[in-house]
Order: sequence, then C-alpha cells, then structure tokens
Amino acid sequence: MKESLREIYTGLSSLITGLGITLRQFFKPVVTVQYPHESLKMPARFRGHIELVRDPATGKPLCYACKLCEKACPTDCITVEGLKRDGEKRKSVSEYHLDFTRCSLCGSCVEACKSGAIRFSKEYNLAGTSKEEFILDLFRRLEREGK
Amino acid sequence: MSPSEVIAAPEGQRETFVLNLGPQHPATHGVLRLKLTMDGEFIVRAEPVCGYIHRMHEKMAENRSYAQFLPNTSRIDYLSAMTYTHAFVGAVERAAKLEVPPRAEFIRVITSELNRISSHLVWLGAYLLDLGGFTPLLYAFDDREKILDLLEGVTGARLTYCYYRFGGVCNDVDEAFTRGTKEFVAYMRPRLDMYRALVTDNIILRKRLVGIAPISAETCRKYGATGPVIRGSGVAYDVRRREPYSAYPLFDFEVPNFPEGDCMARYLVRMEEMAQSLRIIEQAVDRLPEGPVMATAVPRVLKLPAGDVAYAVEAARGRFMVHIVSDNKEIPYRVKLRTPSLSNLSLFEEASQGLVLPDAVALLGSLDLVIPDIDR
Amino acid sequence: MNPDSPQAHEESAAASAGQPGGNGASGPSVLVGPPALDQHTPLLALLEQGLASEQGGSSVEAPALAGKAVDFASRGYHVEMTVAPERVVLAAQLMDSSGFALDTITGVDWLAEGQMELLYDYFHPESPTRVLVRCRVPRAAPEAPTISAVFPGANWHERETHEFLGIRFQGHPNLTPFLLPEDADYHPLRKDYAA
Amino acid sequence: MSALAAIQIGEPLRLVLFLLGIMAFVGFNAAYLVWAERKGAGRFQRRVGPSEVGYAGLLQPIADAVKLLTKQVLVPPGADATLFRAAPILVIAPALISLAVIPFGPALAARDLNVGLIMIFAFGSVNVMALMLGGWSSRNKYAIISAARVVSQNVAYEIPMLLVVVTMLLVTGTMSLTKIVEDQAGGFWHWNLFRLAANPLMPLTFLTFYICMLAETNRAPFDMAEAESELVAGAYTEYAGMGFGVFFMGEYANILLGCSLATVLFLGGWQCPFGLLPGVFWFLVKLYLLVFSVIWVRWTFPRTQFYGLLNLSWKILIPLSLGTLVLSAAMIKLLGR
Repeated sequence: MKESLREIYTGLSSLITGLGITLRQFFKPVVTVQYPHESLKMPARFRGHIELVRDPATGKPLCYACKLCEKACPTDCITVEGLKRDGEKRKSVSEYHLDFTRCSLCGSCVEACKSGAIRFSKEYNLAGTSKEEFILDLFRRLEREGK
Repeated sequence: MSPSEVIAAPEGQRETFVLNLGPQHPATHGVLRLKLTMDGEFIVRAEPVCGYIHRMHEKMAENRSYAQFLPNTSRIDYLSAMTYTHAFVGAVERAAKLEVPPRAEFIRVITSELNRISSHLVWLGAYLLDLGGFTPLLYAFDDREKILDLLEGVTGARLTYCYYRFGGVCNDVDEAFTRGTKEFVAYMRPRLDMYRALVTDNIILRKRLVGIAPISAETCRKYGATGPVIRGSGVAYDVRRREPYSAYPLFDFEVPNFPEGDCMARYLVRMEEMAQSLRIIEQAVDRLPEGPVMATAVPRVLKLPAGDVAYAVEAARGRFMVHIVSDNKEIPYRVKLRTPSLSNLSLFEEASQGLVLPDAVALLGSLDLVIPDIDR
Repeated sequence: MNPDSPQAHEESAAASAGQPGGNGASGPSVLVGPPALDQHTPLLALLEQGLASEQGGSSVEAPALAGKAVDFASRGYHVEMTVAPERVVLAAQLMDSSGFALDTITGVDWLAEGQMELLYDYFHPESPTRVLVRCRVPRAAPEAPTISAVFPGANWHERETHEFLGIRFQGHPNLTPFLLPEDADYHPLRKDYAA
Repeated sequence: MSALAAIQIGEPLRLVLFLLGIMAFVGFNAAYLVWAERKGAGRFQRRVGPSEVGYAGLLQPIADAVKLLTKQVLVPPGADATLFRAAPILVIAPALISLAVIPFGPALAARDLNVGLIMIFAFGSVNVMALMLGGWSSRNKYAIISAARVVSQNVAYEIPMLLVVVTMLLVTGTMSLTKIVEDQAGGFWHWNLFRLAANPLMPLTFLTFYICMLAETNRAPFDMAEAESELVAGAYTEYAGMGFGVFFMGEYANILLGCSLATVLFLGGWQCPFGLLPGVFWFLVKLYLLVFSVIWVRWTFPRTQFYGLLNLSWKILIPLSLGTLVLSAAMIKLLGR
C-alpha cells in the first residue's frame, strides 16, 4: 500500500514538473524561421548544384571541356561539349548539361576539375513542375547571368 | 487474457484477423510492413515484410570505383551517414594500408559523434511521437538543428555528408567549428537534464516503457542484434571498444548498458549514450592536433589487393560492417553491407509475441529502425 | 608503425593514432586474449579438434578444414576457416556454443572458377575475436544447409543470399524472396546477370 | 444584467433564441478552439502555429471549414451507410443539448431544469455509443479496434465521474445547476472547491473529475480512440469532409461541456472571485482557463497505455471517489449542511 502511495506521489510530481517545463517553453520566444518572409544565409561551403566559373580577366568560362568531371561523376549526370573556336589555343566549352535529378551533390566533379572551372552554387529553392526543368543548362545559365 | 494465455490458446480456439501495420503507417517511420496476426488486440504472430525501399546498393558497388561509391554509403542509413562513410573509407584504408593523419582521425571522431547525437535526437523525437507525446519531438529537432548547422558549415551538407575521403577528410575544420562545437556541448548538457525531467521521469512514459517487451541477452546474440538493443539487455558490446578503430582508444568514455532488456532500458541506453558522446567530443576538440587532414601518398586509381577485408564501426543503431571482396581491380568484386537495423528487426517476431498493439509500437520504436538501412 | 605493438598505441596521445584496427581491446575476453597474431592457436585448436572429431563419424570424406590465423590490422578478422558445405552447420554450432553471434552471410559469385562462395562472419559480444568461415559450392547447383536452426538471425540473411545469388539453403523454413518482389525469379548479384 | 432580465419575451421565443445562441456559441467555439489549440501547441513547441491565413491565422478555422464542406463525404464500400452518417450527428447532438442546461450567466440558462445534472450525464453516454457506431460502421480494422477501446474506456471513466457528481449532490443538495451556482456566491472561498467542511478531499475530487472529463472526451493522455501513431485516426479513419468536421466539432463541444460543468460544479460558475459584479465574463474566464489547461496537458504528456488507463480508473479513481462519497456523507451527517 505504501509503495503504491509513494508511486502516486512521485507520479503526480513528475506530471507537475512536466507541465512546468512546457509552460516555461510557452513564454519563450519562437525559434523557427518564417521561411517565405525570412530566409537564412547559406554557409560558405554550402553545396547547391554546380555552376560554371567565369574567368575574371576575359569574362569567358574557365572550362575547356576536358571532361574530367564527366568521368568522375558516379551517376553520369554531366555532359560536356567543347569546340575549338579559331583564334584560341584550347577548346572552350559550348554545351554543359547537368542532370540534377540524379546528382547526389558528392563533389567528385568539383574535385576532379583541374582548372577550378566549376564550383558549388548557393541555390537551394529549386521548385519545378516537370523533370525536364532539372536538366540544367549551365552554359546558358552562365550567359544569362552575364547579361 | 494475459499475453501468455493468448499464445497458449490452442490454434482452433482463436479467431484471429490479419492487420497490416504499414507500409504506409505513422508508427513504422518508413516503408516497413508488419503483417500482424491479431487475436482481439493481442499480437499472435508478427511477420515483418521488407523490400519496399530496396535499391540494391551492393550491385551499384560492383560497377563503380571505390571513390564513386562514397556518396552511396551515406544514403544507406541517412541518419548516421558519417559513421557509414567511416566504415567504407576505413575498409579501403585497411586493405590499401593508407596512413590517416591524426588530425583527420580526430575530426572523424568529432563528426561521427555529432552525427550519433543528431541521430539519437531524431530517434527521441520519433519515439515520443509513437508514444503520443508530440512536444519533445520539436525540442529534440531544435537541438538537432544546431548540430546540422555545425556540420553544414564544415561539410556543406546537412544529412548525406560526403566528407570523408580515402586517407583523411576533404576539407579542414575551421576555428568557427571548434568554437561552435564547444558551445554546443555546453548547451546540450542542461538540455539532457530537461529531457530527463520532462520525459524520462514522467510517470505516464514509465508506465508505457518499464517492463514492456523484455529481450534477453541470449536472444540478442542469437539474432545478431547490436547497438543500443544489445546494450539494453545487459551486454556492454560496443564496436568502439571491441574492435577499436580510428582514434577511439585515446578517449575515455563508458559504454552504458542496463540489464533489464525492456523498452525503458533501451531508451536509457540511448539517452546515456548522448551524454557519453558529448564527453568524447569535448575531449577530441580539446586535444585536436595540428597537421594535415589528408594523407599524402593516396594513389589516384585505387586498387585493393585481392582477398577479403572487413571493417566495422559503431553506428547509431549498432554494428555496421563493410566486407569487401576485391580481385585487385579498381572496381570491387563484391561489397557486403552488414546493417544493424536488419538484425535488430529480425528479433521483432519473437519479442512481440503476445504484446498488445500499443506495446508492439513501443517495442518497434525502441529498436530505432531506419527502413532503408534494412532494405539497402 | 608496427601494427602488432599495442602499447605503442596507448601513450602516444598526439602520435599517429590513425592505425585502424589497433588492438587496445579492454573487453573481458571470454575466449581469447587481445588478438595478437599468435594468440589464436587455442581458438583454432578448439575448432579444428571440434570439427575433426565430428568428421571421424561422418561417412563423406570431405576435405578437412583449413583454418589459419589472420592479421587483423590488414584483414579485419582474426581467424579464417575454409569448411566443406556439409560442415557449415557444425561450424555454426561450434560458434554458437563458444558464444559467437552471426554477423552476416555474404554470397560471392566466382564466375571464372565456376564456383560460388559463402562467407559466414561471426563476432563475439564479450571478446574482440572476429571469425570468418568460408565455404565453396559448385556454381551449377549451389546448395548449402541452413543454419537458421542454430542462429535464427541467419533466416533473413539466407533468404537474401538465395534471392540475390540463387544459392538454395536446404531445410530453410521459408525460402521466399526477402527484398525482391514475391514473384522474382532472377538473381541480380550473379556476374552473368543481364540487367 | 437586470436590464436583460427585464425584457419579458414569450417563453418559446426565449427558449429558441437561447438554443440558437448556444448553437452559435458551440459553432464559434468549435472553430476557434481548433485555432487556439494549434496556436497553443505552437507556442508550447516554440513555433508560431497558423499565421498565414488572415492576421495571426484567424481566418484559418474558416478556411478549414470551407475545405471540409467542399470535400465529398465518402461512404466506404460495404459500410452501413445510415449508421456511418448518423455517427457524427450523434456525437455533437448530446453536447449541444447538455449545454442548454449550463447557466452561462445569472439568467442565461436556456432551460433551468431542476434535474440538470442528471440530464447532462444521461446524454453523456450517447457520445460513447456514437463513437462506437462510427468505428464499427466504417468497416476498417483500425476503426473497429478503436471502437472497442472507446467503449471500455468510457465505461471505465463514467463510474468515477458519476460518483463525483453524486458527492457534489450531497454537498450542494440540489441538481439544478443555477441553484448550485447561486449558493456559491460571495468570494472564491465560498466556491465548492474550497468547501472543505463538507468534503475535506474536495481538491482531490476536483482532480478526479478533471481526469474523468479528459478521459470521457478522449483527450490528452487518454486519446486511445484516436491514437494517431497506432490506429492512424481511430474511429475517424474513414471519415472525410463534413463527417470528419462534425466529429471534430463534437470533440470540442464535449470539451466545452466538460469544462463548463467543472466550472459550475467547483469554481462557482458566474460568481466573481471577490464577490463584486458576478456575470458571464467570469464564467468565460474560468471556462477558457480550464480549456487552456486541457490544451496544455495534451501537448505535454505522452499517451497512457491501454491497461494503465483502465487500471488508473478501476484501481485508483473509483476507490478514491467512493471514499470521498462516504466521507462527505459522514461529514454532512455530523456537521450538517
């Protein structure tokens, strides 16, 4: 009998402390970020989908279509086409497609790239209505950015 | 009728019906299906049906080079992705005899332990949700957010990190990370006391967990269950102590185990493990040595010597072992991923005999299953 | 860094601690002391003597077992034993009686040699010893006795190995596909499996 | 107050007006208690709760109501259509009828029956049968398990609640709720909660009543019927659209009924704590404090295990309420009213 009475007592006191804790939380400020109105700044090393890097001097993409990234990618997401424009020593990129539906953001391509021509972008809200929208054309995107 | 009478009742007498718990069910936390043969609300026989999220990682491993399989390892058990990559990277280093610099080993221990705490916090929230308490989930996820921000600052990812490389880690840890980790340890300790007051000592929770679904150490051994499940049955089996790897022998931490083997014991093991992980992180951050984070002589094309190599780590759910059979080519011949959730779930059929539905849900939650971990 | 010297491990806090598989084991070892290389003779002797004594009675003249100690630092297990398919259940019973737990069953398809191999990994909850039992079966009709009677945990491992490689386990209570759909009759992990 | 009492409208019109007022009160409350619960749950969990629809989410309940109205009510195949449709109505009807007897203010009881207390509990048991009907008629295994649970849970908690009510009958001497509130006039020390002379264990009796009220309405730690993590949505699994909406309103109407009954019986209905100007305001303040405590309890505790729930009632609450009944009978016999 004494045992069950003590158990009832400890039980009730544990309920009361539980209520006390949630009440204290009730009056504390909100911790959540109200997303559409406020949004967080992504850290420096954040891994969004990759993007081409522009050569600061000439303004053209650094990539010369050596296809190292294409070979390094585990899921074959990258297809690169390059052509040798006259008046230039090396090839330069003309087509750069990234199939973001299969990319696992592992960074093997960025590491494999010798000339630092691709890096992670800070994009994270990528809503789309069809799968084709996620076959990203990075070359076109770089040009559009250029404008 | 008490549980034992349910099982004892002769076959003919019971009118049973089959209830499908899953694959679409809040209590299974993933696409696991439990075919429960029930008599009223007692479970006569439970048969887990798996395979709904089977992606065949082992076949993928057989047509990818070692470096290309790295992203897969963090997608087997996405809640303790760091430890799973640690196992695969460790196996390759063990076979190729790569020397990992001490700073990289310390960083691996810190990030693995942070990952373990974040995995236990997800378990705590989801388990309380199974038992009907909604609020602790939000508090646990609030704490976990701090860990994810820390790891995101260093690795760039929040869940499936691709941070370890053969021979070290891909980029170094900055001062903000070490300071942030120290702040997190100081912040988390009082939070653990808050969870003890709000949840562990709560009489309703104790009535839900104490003495429910006891599992003996012998059953754990027979089914190969490891991690908090076997530590909840009194066996202090921890891969970090049994097969020491990385820099774990340099840190002192206890392996919590409780003899009762019921849901409460497994719950207390995980809560205590979070405190132990905090101790490890604290020691590791204090003694973080200087130096490179990447081994120098890592061959560009990695070929493992022919034969077998096995490497086991203590993941959040238990012993994760990678067994690579290689035939001296850059693509492995066969990779076996021994996942803890598969063995932990295999004892569910025996442990849930005669339980009531709410207790079966409590048992399922106490096993802390990640379904892709079972199906691979 | 000599992998066998455990004490090099303890006092060198800042030294290269990255020796994977260093053996500073502190668990109470039921069977074998810290797994330095030569420590395994007692386990090996026990297993060989146990298996050999059975073999005397069995009619089939199976090749005797070939057990050998292995360097943990480079392989990840301490003792390796090659056993004939009929000995698998016996080996499992020996492992069970010495307190081991079944880690996993790996099936490997050696297409070139026309054989399939079964790897039984064992770990021990109390002692740091790790044992690997190998068993070769012909590729044409891969058959092996089930050990789910000894280790109920093996039930699912065997179902998985059966559906991935087609190795039939005699006496298995329910050899239906475990991860693949119920009506799957293909074996994906076979080397000659056309996707 | 006196102005209102002065208007002498014909009896039937007054009753109809009051009933319409109560239905409006329940309708408004059912909608905005949902909003209060979601906002309260948010604040307990350090998040905001609905804040997009209208200022601070005030239009959220209306949005929910419109959504539920536009959804089609599907009757599962092979289900008993008439019972399936009747169940939600039978959940909300008893609550509405019982609220007619609750004295919201000095002259604000729709119909002041002198058997008000018994009438409330007479209709209270219809609620159990309605949930069981809903569960059984939707031909869904989860719903049937939940229906079985609802019956045993409500039966287990009906008894201690009635014992407490009988104790209160002894203490107050009357069953008409208005009279019960009237003789709690004066400061809060006149409330039945503090009338220790008649029943020294009065706070315990109030606690028992509160626990039984929670269990009767399948709320908080006792929500075995709608245990979302085991039974998906329990008895409401197969209900969509307005069927689910009416069940939901029924649940909140029952909470309103339970809390207002507790206010009337223990906390002196519309009496002001300091004996100044009694009125509807005080009744609503006490009512919403109790409703807040129901929300507070729900978002703090996990769910009890089914056997724990029944043990709590049969082994603790019933002996306790029987004890207080005998004790208060003895006290009244010895000390007189």
